[in-house]
Amino acid sequence: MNILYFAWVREKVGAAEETVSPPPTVGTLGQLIDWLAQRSPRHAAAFADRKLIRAAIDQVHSQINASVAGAKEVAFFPPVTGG
Amino acid sequence: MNILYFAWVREKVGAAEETVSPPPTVGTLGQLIDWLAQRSPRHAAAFADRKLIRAAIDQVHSQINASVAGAKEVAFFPPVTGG
Amino acid sequence: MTVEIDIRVQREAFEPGAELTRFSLQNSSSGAVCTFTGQMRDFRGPDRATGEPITAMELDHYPGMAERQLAELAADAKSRWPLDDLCIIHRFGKLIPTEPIVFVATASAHRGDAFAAAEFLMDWLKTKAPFWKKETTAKSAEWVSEAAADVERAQRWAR
Amino acid sequence: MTVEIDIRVQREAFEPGAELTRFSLQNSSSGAVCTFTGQMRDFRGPDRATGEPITAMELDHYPGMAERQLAELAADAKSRWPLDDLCIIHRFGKLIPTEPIVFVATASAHRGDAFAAAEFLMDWLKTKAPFWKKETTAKSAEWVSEAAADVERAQRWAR
Repeated sequence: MNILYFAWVREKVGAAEETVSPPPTVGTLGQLIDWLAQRSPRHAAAFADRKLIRAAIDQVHSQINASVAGAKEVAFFPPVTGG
Repeated sequence: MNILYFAWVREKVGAAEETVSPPPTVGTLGQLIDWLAQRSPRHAAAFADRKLIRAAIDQVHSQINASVAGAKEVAFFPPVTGG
Repeated sequence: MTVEIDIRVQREAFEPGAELTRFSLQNSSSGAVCTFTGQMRDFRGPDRATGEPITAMELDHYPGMAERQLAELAADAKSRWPLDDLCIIHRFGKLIPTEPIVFVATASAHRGDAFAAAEFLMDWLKTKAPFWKKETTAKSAEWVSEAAADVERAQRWAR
Repeated sequence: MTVEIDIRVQREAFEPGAELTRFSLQNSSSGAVCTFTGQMRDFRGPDRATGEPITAMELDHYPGMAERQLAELAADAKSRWPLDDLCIIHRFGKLIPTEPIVFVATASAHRGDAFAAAEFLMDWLKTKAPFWKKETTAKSAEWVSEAAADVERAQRWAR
């Protein structure tokens, strides 16, 4: 599973992209965040305030309880501020 | 008093402009219309349907009961259709 | 920011893109720029499929009052929304189909204000500015009637 | 009328006036053309007088998803209003103050539809398109926070 980070989430994690293989217990976006947050102190810092985190599964905006089963690309980022 | 006509009001009257001296009994726009309508059959035809006539006194949109006392320029025209 | 409001009532054709270039350079520190261009329709009737082709148009106007009325609308818009600038261009005389008739541009710090002011200007202009369209088709030349929809839209801004 | 919707996510600067020229020629038989240009602000804070000058901006984006999201917004707009055409341009990368960031254009037979669709595109783009602004001032470089006003505006279009 390919994980992408954008904006300050990327800066806090210290990487734009990483490939991970979460265990079968990781079924939802929320569980994926819990699992990623344990990977390093930087990950923990990036995911510290969950209210500020938005996510997309395979390039589609997704809610915290969405299933990540079969997802190829999951992205985490702050609320968008374009336009 | 200078009278101006625009669009189909001008075409029906057959003139873009005329200078008139209405009698003192002509106090309002409505009375001015009544008086003008008697000037010729073309005037009568132009003012036949009062609901379709709009007016401006000295270049300001005005209602039928507005006073024309002291007016220098009174214009008659259909509802506007620009833009 | 400009002190003078740019209002033009003109016989000559204009190019909306060139106007936007000028307007946005002139207001480059405004976060939001909105424009509206009214182009001459090439049919009359409810839609192009069933409508009658229009070959030409004559736009009658009331010189003096037209400029004055547009200036009043512009001042009214500036009193309602915090605008950095605005521009109104309206043609008169003979037009051919697809030519731009009217152009409004608004510049503001916020897009909501830029959009609202541009829409307001168009709605009020449609019911207050002294211009009259006469459309020529293969069969006839007719003065355009007031559109009930325009009157309704304009009433949204009454206060 | 065009079949393909013109959506561009690009690093290069663009010129809104040139885009309007192209768009209005391409849709010359549409009666109504509306455009919105978002220009980079040169201050941060509530207003220019009290705000801090911005010297530069970096626009991060999610390549692939950005194009996809804008295409979805465009299709949504076309399903809500009878549009002849629309165009969306959004920049990413480094920008300097006063440069255009985003441009939308809509063409329709009626101005109400052109205005509404352009405003809808901007409102939804602001809360759905994956772009993130980082503003640099003399003191710091900070990621811009989500604006509550943008969230509220976007909710007007929920259905």
